[in-house]
Amino acid sequence: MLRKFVRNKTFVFSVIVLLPILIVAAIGPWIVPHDPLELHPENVLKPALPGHPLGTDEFGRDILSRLILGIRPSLIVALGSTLLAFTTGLLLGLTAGYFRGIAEKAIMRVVDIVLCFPPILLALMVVGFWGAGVSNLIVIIGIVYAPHFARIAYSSTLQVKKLEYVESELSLGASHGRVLLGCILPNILSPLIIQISLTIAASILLESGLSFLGLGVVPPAPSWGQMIGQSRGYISLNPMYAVWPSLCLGVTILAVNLLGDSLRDILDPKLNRS
Amino acid sequence: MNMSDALLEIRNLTTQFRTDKGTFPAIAGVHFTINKGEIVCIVGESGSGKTVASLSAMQLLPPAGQIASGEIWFEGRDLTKLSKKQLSQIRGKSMSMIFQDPMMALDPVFTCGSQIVEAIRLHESVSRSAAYKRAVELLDHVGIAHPSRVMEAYPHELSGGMCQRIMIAMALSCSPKLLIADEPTTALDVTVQAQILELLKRIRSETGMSIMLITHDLGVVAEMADRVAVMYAGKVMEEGDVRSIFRNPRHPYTQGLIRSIPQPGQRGGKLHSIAGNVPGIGSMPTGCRFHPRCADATDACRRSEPDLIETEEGCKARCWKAHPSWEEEEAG
Amino acid sequence: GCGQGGQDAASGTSANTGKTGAGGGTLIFGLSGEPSTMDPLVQNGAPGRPIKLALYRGLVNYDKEGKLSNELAESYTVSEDKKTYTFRLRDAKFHNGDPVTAEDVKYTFERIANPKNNATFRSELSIIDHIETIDSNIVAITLKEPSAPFIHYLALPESVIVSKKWTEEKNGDLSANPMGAGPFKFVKWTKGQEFVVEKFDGYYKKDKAKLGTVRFVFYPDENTRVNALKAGDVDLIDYVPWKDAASIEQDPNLKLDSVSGPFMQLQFNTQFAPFSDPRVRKAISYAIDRNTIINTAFNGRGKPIYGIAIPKGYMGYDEKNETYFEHNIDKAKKLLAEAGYPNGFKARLLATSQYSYHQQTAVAVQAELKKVGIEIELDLPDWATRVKKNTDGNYDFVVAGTSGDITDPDWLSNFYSGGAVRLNNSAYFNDAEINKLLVDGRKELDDAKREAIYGKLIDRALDLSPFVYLTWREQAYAMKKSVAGFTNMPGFLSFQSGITLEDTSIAK
Amino acid sequence: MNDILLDVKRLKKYYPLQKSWLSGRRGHVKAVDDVSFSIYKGETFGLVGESGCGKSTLSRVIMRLTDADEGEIRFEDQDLLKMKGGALRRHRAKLQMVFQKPFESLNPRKTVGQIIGAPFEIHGVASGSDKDKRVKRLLELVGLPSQYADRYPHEFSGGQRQRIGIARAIALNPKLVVCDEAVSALDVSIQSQILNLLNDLQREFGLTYLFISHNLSVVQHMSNRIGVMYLGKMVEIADADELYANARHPYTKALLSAIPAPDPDAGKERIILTGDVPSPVNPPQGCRFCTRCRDAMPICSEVAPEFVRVGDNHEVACHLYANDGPASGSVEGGRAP
Amino acid sequence: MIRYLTGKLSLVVVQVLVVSTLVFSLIHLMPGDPAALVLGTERGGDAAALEEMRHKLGLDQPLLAQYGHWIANFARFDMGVSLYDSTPVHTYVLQRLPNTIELAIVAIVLAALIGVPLGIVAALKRQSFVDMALSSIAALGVSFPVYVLGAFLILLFSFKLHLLPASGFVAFSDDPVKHMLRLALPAITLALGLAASIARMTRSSMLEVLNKEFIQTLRAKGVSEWSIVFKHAFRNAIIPVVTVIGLQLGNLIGGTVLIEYLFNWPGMSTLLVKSIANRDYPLIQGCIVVMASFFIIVNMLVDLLYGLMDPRVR
Ligand SMILES: Nc1ncnc2c1ncn2[C@@H]1O[C@H](COP(=O)(O)OP(=O)(O)OP(=O)(O)O)[C@@H](O)[C@H]1O
Ligand SMILES: Nc1ncnc2c1ncn2[C@@H]1O[C@H](COP(=O)(O)OP(=O)(O)OP(=O)(O)O)[C@@H](O)[C@H]1O
Ligand SMILES: [Mg+2]
Ligand SMILES: [Mg+2]
Repeated sequence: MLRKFVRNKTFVFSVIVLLPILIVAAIGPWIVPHDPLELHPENVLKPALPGHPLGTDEFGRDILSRLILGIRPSLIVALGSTLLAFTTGLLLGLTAGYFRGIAEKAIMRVVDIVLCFPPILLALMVVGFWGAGVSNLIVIIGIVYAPHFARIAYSSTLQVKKLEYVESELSLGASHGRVLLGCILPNILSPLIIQISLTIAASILLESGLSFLGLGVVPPAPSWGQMIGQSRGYISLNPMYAVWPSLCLGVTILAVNLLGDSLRDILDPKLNRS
Repeated sequence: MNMSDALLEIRNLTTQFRTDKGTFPAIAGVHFTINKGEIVCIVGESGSGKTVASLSAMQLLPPAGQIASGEIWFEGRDLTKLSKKQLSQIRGKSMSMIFQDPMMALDPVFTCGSQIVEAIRLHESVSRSAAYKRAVELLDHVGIAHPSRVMEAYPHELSGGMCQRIMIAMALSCSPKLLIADEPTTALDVTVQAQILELLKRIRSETGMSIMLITHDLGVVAEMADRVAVMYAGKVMEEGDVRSIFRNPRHPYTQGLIRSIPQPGQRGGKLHSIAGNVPGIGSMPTGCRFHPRCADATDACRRSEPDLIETEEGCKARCWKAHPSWEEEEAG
Repeated sequence: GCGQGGQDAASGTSANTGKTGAGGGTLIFGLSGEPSTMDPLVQNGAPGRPIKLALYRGLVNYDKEGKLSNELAESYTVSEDKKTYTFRLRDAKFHNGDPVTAEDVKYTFERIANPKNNATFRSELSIIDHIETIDSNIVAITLKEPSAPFIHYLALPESVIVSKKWTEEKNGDLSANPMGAGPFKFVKWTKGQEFVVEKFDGYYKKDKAKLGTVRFVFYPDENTRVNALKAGDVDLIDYVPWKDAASIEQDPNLKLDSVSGPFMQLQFNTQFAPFSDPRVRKAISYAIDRNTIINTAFNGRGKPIYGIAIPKGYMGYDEKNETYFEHNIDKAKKLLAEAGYPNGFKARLLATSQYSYHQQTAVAVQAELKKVGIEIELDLPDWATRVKKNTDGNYDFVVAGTSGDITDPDWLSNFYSGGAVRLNNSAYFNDAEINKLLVDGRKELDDAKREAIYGKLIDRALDLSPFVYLTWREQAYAMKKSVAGFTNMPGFLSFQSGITLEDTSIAK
Repeated sequence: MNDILLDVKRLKKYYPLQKSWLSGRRGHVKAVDDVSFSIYKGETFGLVGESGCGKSTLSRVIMRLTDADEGEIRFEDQDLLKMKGGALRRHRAKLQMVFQKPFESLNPRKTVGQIIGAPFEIHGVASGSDKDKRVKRLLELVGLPSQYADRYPHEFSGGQRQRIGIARAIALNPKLVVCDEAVSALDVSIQSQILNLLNDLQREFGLTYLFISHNLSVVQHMSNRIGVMYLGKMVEIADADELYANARHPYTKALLSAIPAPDPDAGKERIILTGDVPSPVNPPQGCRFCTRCRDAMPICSEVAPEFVRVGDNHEVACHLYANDGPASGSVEGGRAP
Repeated sequence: MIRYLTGKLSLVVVQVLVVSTLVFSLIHLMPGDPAALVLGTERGGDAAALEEMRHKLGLDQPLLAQYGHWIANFARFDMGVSLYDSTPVHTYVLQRLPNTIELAIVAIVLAALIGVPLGIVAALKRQSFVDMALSSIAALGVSFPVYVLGAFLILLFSFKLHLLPASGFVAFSDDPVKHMLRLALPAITLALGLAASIARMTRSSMLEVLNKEFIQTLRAKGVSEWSIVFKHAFRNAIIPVVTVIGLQLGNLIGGTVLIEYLFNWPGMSTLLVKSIANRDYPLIQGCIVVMASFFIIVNMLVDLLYGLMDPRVR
C-alpha cells in the first residue's frame, strides 16, 4: 500500500507542499521571526521591510509571523467545519439514498431548505444562541456545507445502490450497516473528496466573511481568513497584505485538490493493475 | 485463395499496453488475412486479444495501448503509417466497426437518425435531406419496421436489438469494404441474434462486403464464417476454413474448444473443458503458450514456440504436432 | 450620539446620469449611508443631515465658524426671566411657494413634542412650555425654566421648520414628501440608490444655492466610496476613511477637508470591580499611549486626548487638562497597586467587528494595557449586538466613538448624568455632585458663571474618570478640486457641514 | 425429490417510470405480470426468453431485492414476501444468487477473500483463520488457486469472476441458487468449466437451481424443466426434453429454431421473427406475442390466453391450444419426474 | 405538463412556507432590538421611548400573534412594511431583485464562457502542463476573495486604463450603455471566481464522457477529433455542468454581498445584510422568502432544462 502512495507523483507533490505547512503549523510559535501580536505603530502597512519580508499589516505586525501562526487556527476551522459538514452530510445523504421512502423525502427537503438559507442568517442565529467563537464558527460552516455533501452523497448512493455488488451483499443477508459502510461508502467517496477540497477553501473564505459577526478566531490572534478579511480595507495601501494570505490559501487548496485526486486514484484498486 | 484478393492483411502485429508494472504485449505477432467478400470469425478465450486485434486494425486503441511492430495493410496502404486525418477518412468509409454493447455505443443525446446522417455526410458530400433519405432507406434495409419514426427516436427509447441494427445501418451507411463486428450479438437473445446474423449475411451477399466477426458462440461461427481464426493468449493458434476447423481441428486448443460445446441429449453430464487458466498478460510461459494446459505437451513445446505453419490448403496451425518435424521427434 | 451612522450596513448606489438641474451644474455627493426616513425630526445618522440641510432651514443655525447665527429667524429676543424667546421671522418661502409663518414654527415644535412622532430630541426640547404666535411672522416660545442650551437645540438639523399645511395635507408623511424652506427642493428618492434635489429659485438668500442639482448617492462601503471619488464617479464624499486621507491629499485632482471633532472613548461598567474603582479607570487612562491608537486604527490621523474631549474654544476647555493623563506607565502601575491590582487583572472589552476602527482601537487598547498587566479578552460582535449589549449595560468596558450634538457644554449631560444605562454613559455611573453641576450649568445663562460651574464639573469628571478619552478622530470630506464652497465645519459640527451646500459650486 | 421448494403464484412487479415532465404521465414497466410456477427440490429450472422480458426482475423479486407488487412466493412453505428484518436476513442464507454481470456483482474495493468471506462474517459462521480456511476451500472448489484470495476482482478474467460469484453464493450451503446469465459472457471452454462446476455442486450438496440464460443449448444441458417467458408473462412450461422436442408456443418455436448450431453443415430452417418487440410499458392487448406471431388469430389480440395442459408436464398459454382444455385448475406446472 | 408544474409549484409553496416559518422563529433569537435601532443610536437607551417604539412596531405582541399576522398578510402577497422606514417590503424587493438577477445571470454566463472552454482544454490535455497550470489557476480562483480580485480589476480598468467606471448603478431605462458599463466589472469579478469551479466541473465531466464507449463508435465512424470533442462529448458533458451552474445561480441571489458592496450594486444581498444589521424583521423575512423561492424555482428550472438537454430524463 505504502508503495502505491510513493509511486503516485501527484500524491508526492501534494505532500511536498502540505508537509511543510503542517510542520510549520506545529512548530510555528518557535520559528516566528517576530511576535505576531506586537504592534509597531511606526511601521504600518509597509510592503516589505528588512526583517519583514512580507511586510506589515495595519498595526505594523509582521505579516509573515502572522501567516505562520495563522495556519493552526485556520486549519482547525477549515478541517473542523469540513469534517462536520462531511460527516453530517454523508450520514444524511446515505440514509436518504439508501433507505428511500419517508427518510429520503424528509431529509432532502430539509437539505433543500438549509441550502436556501443565507449563511449570514444562520451565523447570526448561532451567535444568538451560543455566542461567537471558533467552535461556533465551525458549527455554522458545518451546517452551511453539510447540504452540499448530503446532496452528493445522496445521488451517488442512489447510483451505487443499484449496482449488483450491493445487491449481492444484501442477498447474503448483510445488515444495512454493513452494506452502507462496506459497500456503498467506499464507492461514493471520490465525488465527496472533490467537495472536501472545495469546502476547505470555502470555509476559510467564509470565516473571513463572517468575522464581522465576531465569529471565528478572536483578534488579535491571527488566522488566514481573518487576515484576508482585514486586508480588504488596505488593498490600495498595501496590496500584498491581501495577496499573501490568499496566496497561501490558494497553494494549500491546490495541494489539497491534488491530494484528493491522488487519494482517489490510490484508493481505487482498479488503477493499480497488477 | 489468391493474395490479390486480400482486403485486410495483418502482418506480424504486436500491440502492447503500458501498465504500472511495465509494458506488456497483449497480442504478439498476430498474422491473418481477410479476403474480399469473406466472413472471417475470430474465436478464442476471453482475454486472448480479439478485441485488441480489431481495435488495432481500426487504429482505435485506448491511450495506454500502442502498436509496437507489424503492419496492417488495407487496400494497399499500411494503416499504421497514416495520419489521423487520413485514418478518419478511411474509418467509417472503407472500414467500419460495430461494438458489443449497442446501447452504450450510441451517443445518448442525439437522435438515431442524426447519428446516421452524420456518418453519411462525413464521407459523402450529399445534402442533408438526401442523407436523411438514405438513412431511412438503410434503416428499412436492416429491417426496422417504422424507419421514419425510429429516425427521431433517441437510443434509450429503443431496444438492444434495434440499437444494434442502427449501429449496423450506421456502419453500412457508406458501403464499407470491411465490417468489423466485436461480439455484436452477445447482449441479444437468440431470436434477435438470428435476425441480425441473417441481415449481415444478406448484406454480404448483396454488396460483397468482408466481415471480421468476433464471437464466443461457436454456433454463430459455424453459421457465419467462411474462415476462422482461433486466438489464444495474444497469438493466432489456428486459422482455416470453417469446415476444417470444426471437422478437423489441428491445434489442441481448438480441439478443446470444439469439444466443450454442450451437446443435446447429454444433460447434466460432464462437459469437456480445457483444464487450467489463460496465462496473464505479464506471465507468459516460455515455449508454446498453450503448453501448460495441453495434454500432449512435450519438451519441445516447453522449450520453444512453434510457428504458424500451413497444414493443408488454406489452413495453418501453431503447434509442434502439426509441424513436419513432429513425426520425426515423436519417432526420435 | 455615536455620530457614525455612516457606516451601518446600508446599501446604496450611484448614478451620474440624467438631466442637469436649472443651470449651475450637478454635484454628485457620495454619502456613506442612506437615511431611513426623511422626516426631519428624527436624527438617524450623520448621512441624513446634509440632505436635511439641503432641503430645510431652521430658526437659527451654526455658521461656518461654528457660531450660532440667525437663519429663518431674522432676530430674536430673550425675556427678563430668561424663559421666553421671541422670534421675528424673515420673509422666506417653502418650496411650494407658501411663506414661512409663525404658525409653521409653532406646528414644528408641537410636532416634535408629540410623543407619537418619536422625535429624537423630544426630551431636550420638552423644556418648551408653550408657543404663541404673536403675528404671522412673530412667534414666542416659553420655556418651563431657563435653559442655556435651548437655543443650541434649535440649531440642530432635527429642529428645522416644516410647513403645517403641507404636513397635514400629506398626513404627516414627510419622509415620502420632503418639503422645506432650504436652498434645494426634492426631486426624487430612489431607495437604496440616490436622493436627488434641485435648486429652489425662491430661496430666501437670493445669491445662494449655486448648484443646479445635487445628487446624493449612497455608498455605504468606504473603499467603494473612495474608489468612486478617485475614478471620478462622484464629486464629493463624506466620511473619508483615514487610511485613504493621505492618498487623497496627494492626488492632484482631489482635496481633503478634514477637522477633528468626534472622538474615541472607553466607557466602563462602574457597577463591578475593578472598574467600580476610579483609580483603576485612571490607571487605564495613564497606561494607554494614545499615539498607538492613532497610528494603527486611524493611520496617523487624529490627535490624542489626554484629558477630556472638549474642543479648543468650547466652553469648559482648559489648556491644563490637555496633559492630565499623559502616558505614564509608572503612574498607571502605582494606581493599580493602590487599587489592589499590582499584577493587573482580566477583563472583557466590548467593541464591534463591523466597523474596523472600533475593532482596531480595541486591539490597540488591548496591546497597550497588556503592558501594565491587564489581560483583555475582546468581544467583537456585529454592531446591532454591540448596541444591545451597551444599552443593557452588559459589558465590562466598551470602545465608543462619538461626538457632542451641540457646541454648548450641556452636551456633557448625555454623557455624565446618572440614571438609566444609556448608549453614551458609563453604565451605573451616578455621581450626585456631577448631576447637580449639570443641572446648574444648564439653568445658568451667564457665561462667566457657567465657565465656573463647568470648570468644577470637569475637575470632578477627570478625578472620577467614568470615561477614558482616547483620541480626537479626524472627520473629513474629500472632493474634486473643482468643488468650491463646501466647508467642513469644525468641532462637533462636522456632520452639519451640509449647511454649506448653499455656498457650494462646481467648475465643470 | 418431488417436494416443492419454491412456489410462485400470480406474481406481479411493475416498475413505475420516472414521471415525465413533458406529458406528466406516469407509466409502468410491466416487468413481471402475473407469473406462476414452481420449482422442486434438487431440480434445475431453466428460464429463457428474450432480453428484457423480466427474467432478472423475477429473480430479484424471489431474492427479495425488490418488492413484488402482488402475488405470493412460498419457499419451504414460508411466505417469503411477508418476511422482514432479522428473520429475512437469516433466511437469506438459504437462497443465493449468481449475478448476471460478473464484474458488477463484485465490490471493486474488496479482495476476493473478503468477498467470499462475507457470508461467514455476516451469519457469524466462522471468523479468523477458520474463515480463511473456508474461503480457501471454496476457492479451490470453484477451481481457483487459493492464493488468489488477496487479489481484487478486476485482476480476474470474466470466467474467474463468475466463479468467485459462485463461490460466494454456495458458501452457506443454500437450498436454492438463482443463476442469472451465469455464463453469458464466457467462451465455451470456461463456460463448460462453470457448468460442470454447477452440476458437481448440485450433486454434492443437493442444490436447486433457477437457471436463467439466453443460450438455449446451455439451458437444455442444465435444466430438468424449462419456463419460457415473453414480455413479462410465462408462455410455456415443460420438461426440458419435451420442450425441445415438442415446443408448442409459436414464440418457443421461433426461439428454438434460432439456436445457431455449432456445425457448419447443419442447414436448418429458421423462423425469423418480424416486427419489433413491443414496449413493456404498453404491451399489446390480448396475447402479448400476437404482434409478431405467424399464427395469430383474431382472438389473440383481444383475449389473453390462459395456461392449458398439452401433455405430460407441459403447459402452454396460447389460443392455438385452447381446445385441448384448460390446465387442471391450478396454474402450477406439471410434476417433475 | 401542467399537472407536473402545479405539483412542483405546490412543493415550492410548501417549502417557502417552511422556510419562512423557520426564519420567523429564528430571527427573534438573534440578539439586538429593532426598536432600539429604529430609534437610532441617539436615543436607544430611553426606556419609555423604547416601549413606545416596540408598541408602534407591534413587537410587544406575542410571537405567535406576530407570526399569524405575517402569514395572513403573506397569503395576500403582502410582505408587510419595513420597521425602519415603513416602505413596503415588496417595493424594496422589486427594486433590488432585477438587479440581482441581472448581475447573477450575466456573471454566470460569463463564467460559463470562460470556464467551460478551459475545462475542455484541461480535459483534453489531461495530466499535461496545461492541465496542471489550469488547475492551479482554478485553485487560486477559489482562494482569492472577490474583493481582492475586484480591487485589482478596479485598479486596472478604472484607475489605470480609465475604461470602465469603478462602481455605481444606472437604471437600464435611464441609459442602457452606462448601465452595461457599470455592470461589467462586478460581473467579471464574480465570473472569474465562478469560472474556476465551472472549469473543474467541466474537466471531470468531459473526462468521464471521453471514456464512454460511444466516443469509440464516433471514431470508428470517421468523425474528426474536433467534432467528437465539441459536438458530441461536449453535448453530453455539459449536462451535469448545467446542474452545477444552476445551483450556483441560486446561491448568487443571496451570496454576492461583497461584490455588491465593492461596486455599490443595489442587489438583494446588501438589502438582506442591511436588514439583518437593522434587525428589520419584515424585511429580513421578505428577503429570505424571495431568495428561497428564487433558489427553489431555479432548481426547478434546472430540472426542466436537464430534461430538455438530456433525452433520457424526459
Ligand atoms: N487498456 C488496457 N490496459 C492494459 N491491458 C489491457 C487493456 N485492454 C486490454 N488489455 C489486455 O489485453 C489482453 C487482450 O484483451 P482483449 O480485450 O483483446 O481480449 P478479448 O479477446 O477481446 O476478450 P473478451 O472475449 O473477454 O472480450 C487482455 O489480457 C487484457 O488484460
Ligand atoms: N429498476 C428498474 N426500473 C424500471 N424498469 C426496469 C428496472 N429494471 C428493469 N426494468 C425493466 O423491466 C423489464 C424487464 O427487465 P429485466 O432486467 O427483468 O429483463 P431480463 O429478462 O433480465 O433481460 P436480460 O435478458 O437483458 O437480462 C425491462 O423492460 C427493463 O427495462
Ligand atoms: Mg473483447
Ligand atoms: Mg437480466
